[in-house]
Amino acid sequence: MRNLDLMLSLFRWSFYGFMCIFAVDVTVSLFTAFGVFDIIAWLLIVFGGIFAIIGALGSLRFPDFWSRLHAASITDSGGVILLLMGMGMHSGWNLVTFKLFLIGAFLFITGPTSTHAVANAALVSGLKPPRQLRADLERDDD
Amino acid sequence: MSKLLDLQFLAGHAHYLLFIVLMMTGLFIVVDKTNLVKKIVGLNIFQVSVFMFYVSIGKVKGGTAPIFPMDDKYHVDTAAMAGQVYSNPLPHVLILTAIVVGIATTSLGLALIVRIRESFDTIDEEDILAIEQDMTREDNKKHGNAMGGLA
Amino acid sequence: MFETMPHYVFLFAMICLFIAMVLVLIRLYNGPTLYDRVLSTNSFGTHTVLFIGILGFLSGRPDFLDIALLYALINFVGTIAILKFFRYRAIGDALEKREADK
Amino acid sequence: MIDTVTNIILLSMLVITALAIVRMDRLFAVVMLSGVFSLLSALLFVTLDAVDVAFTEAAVGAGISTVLLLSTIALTKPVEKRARHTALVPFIVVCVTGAALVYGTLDMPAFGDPNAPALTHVGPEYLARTPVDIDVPNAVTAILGSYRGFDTLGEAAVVFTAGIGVLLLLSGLRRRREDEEEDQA
Repeated sequence: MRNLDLMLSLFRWSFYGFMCIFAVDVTVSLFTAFGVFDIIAWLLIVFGGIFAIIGALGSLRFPDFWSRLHAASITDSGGVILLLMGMGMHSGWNLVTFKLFLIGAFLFITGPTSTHAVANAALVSGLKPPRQLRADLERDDD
Repeated sequence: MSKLLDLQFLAGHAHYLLFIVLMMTGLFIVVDKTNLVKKIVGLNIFQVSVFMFYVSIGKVKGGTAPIFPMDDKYHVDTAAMAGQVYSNPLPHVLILTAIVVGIATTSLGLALIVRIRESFDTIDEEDILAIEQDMTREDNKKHGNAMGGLA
Repeated sequence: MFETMPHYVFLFAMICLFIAMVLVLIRLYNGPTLYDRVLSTNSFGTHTVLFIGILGFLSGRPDFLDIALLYALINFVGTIAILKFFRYRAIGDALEKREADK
Repeated sequence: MIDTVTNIILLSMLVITALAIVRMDRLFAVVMLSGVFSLLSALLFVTLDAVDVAFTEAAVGAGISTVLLLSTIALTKPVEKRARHTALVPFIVVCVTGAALVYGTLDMPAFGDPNAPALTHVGPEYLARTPVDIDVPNAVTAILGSYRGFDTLGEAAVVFTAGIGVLLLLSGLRRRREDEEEDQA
């Protein structure tokens, strides 16, 4: 039995080591085939896509309007910034980067403004925050 | 009909089928729903699907948008155009005109709806029909004898 | 294998945006309050802007980012118009006077 | 391949949005869904290489159309009434029309076929002559402004007529409403 355990752990650790070597190999070949900036750009784009999904999932699954507001802001901040930065780094310095910067600046101004407008309108119209949140807010006031 | 079972054929015509489904959804809204604002929305859906059908005729496989590259002196660079395939720009032009005309007719229809609501106090087609029938009956009662019992 | 790597990256981002758009659409359809719907419309517009950018890079002609810029603008204007409508029940000043009289 | 899959997914999302519009009876939500519908259709125009059309559709469909519909709802009632008739007859009408249209598309060339009749006569001519004649990078602008300038003139006439019609229909609205309120008071 002990021999079997030993063999299994040996097998497992050799598997881990092999995976590590494979990962290092892939990384090195990626870095030799492409520049550092390309790889950073791809990472940014991939993470931007993941952030977009997280934001959408949150705005679908969260229980009430105020927490959905919070989830939607993840797409507006993380998703937009990461994706636009990734696309800009991928294209290099040219007119496209300038346009991307313009889009980013515009979304940076209008995104929070429109989210604030939605939240303000909801609060004014009488959509109350949930009880726990309200209790926290009142405690902060004291 | 056996053509529809051919996979190759279906892949080439799937766009058209979906355009038709979309168009029929718009038509269903126009025919079935009684609210006039919703009818206008249905009309818009119908219209947009026709536009998409028309634009899809001008699409060439492997082509790009008909915007030519420019050289340093801001003239069209005919040398760089050589190997490039461009989609047909003519449907785009016609549809551009059609979209603007479409929004004009939509706004006219919405203005008509506002007036209808002012006169009948409802924007539901069946209610308007009932009110009009009542009005006709009233007219018959008032002027029926004067018209010789014909009206 | 790595020659088409940017292609796969953009494809991944596009699929992510597709899924996110579908989720936001579901929230738009069955959002209980109107503000949920406004929020998801706004969010959908942001996704559309990003999607056009990705699409341009994927098809190899990233010159069409002007459209994305226009979308961002229209999205903002639309959201503000809708909220102004909820606030005052009218876009122009046609009914504000009547509302104020009541 | 990717183009086709993207198109099909976008079209399916459009169909889903349209079906949601059919089922929804709150008109605010219908207006917002129609705004999303035109955003999606503009995306589809981008993938169909019609960049200028996408531009116009986004500005007109998602911007002006939404505002017009909202202001109409502000002047009328926001909730749709349930229809009293059955949906069977409209459904049959729609199915028959759809079947006829599908029968019509069977003879069409496949999507994107470069040998299609629509792509072999006038379009290549325009594409070849635009750089020489007009020297504008955007072929759509060149055709719209120059080769087919009278079309644009006719469009302007139509829009002018529609504007006059809207003004005539809505001109006395506030005056009449004030008269009504005075009568009631």
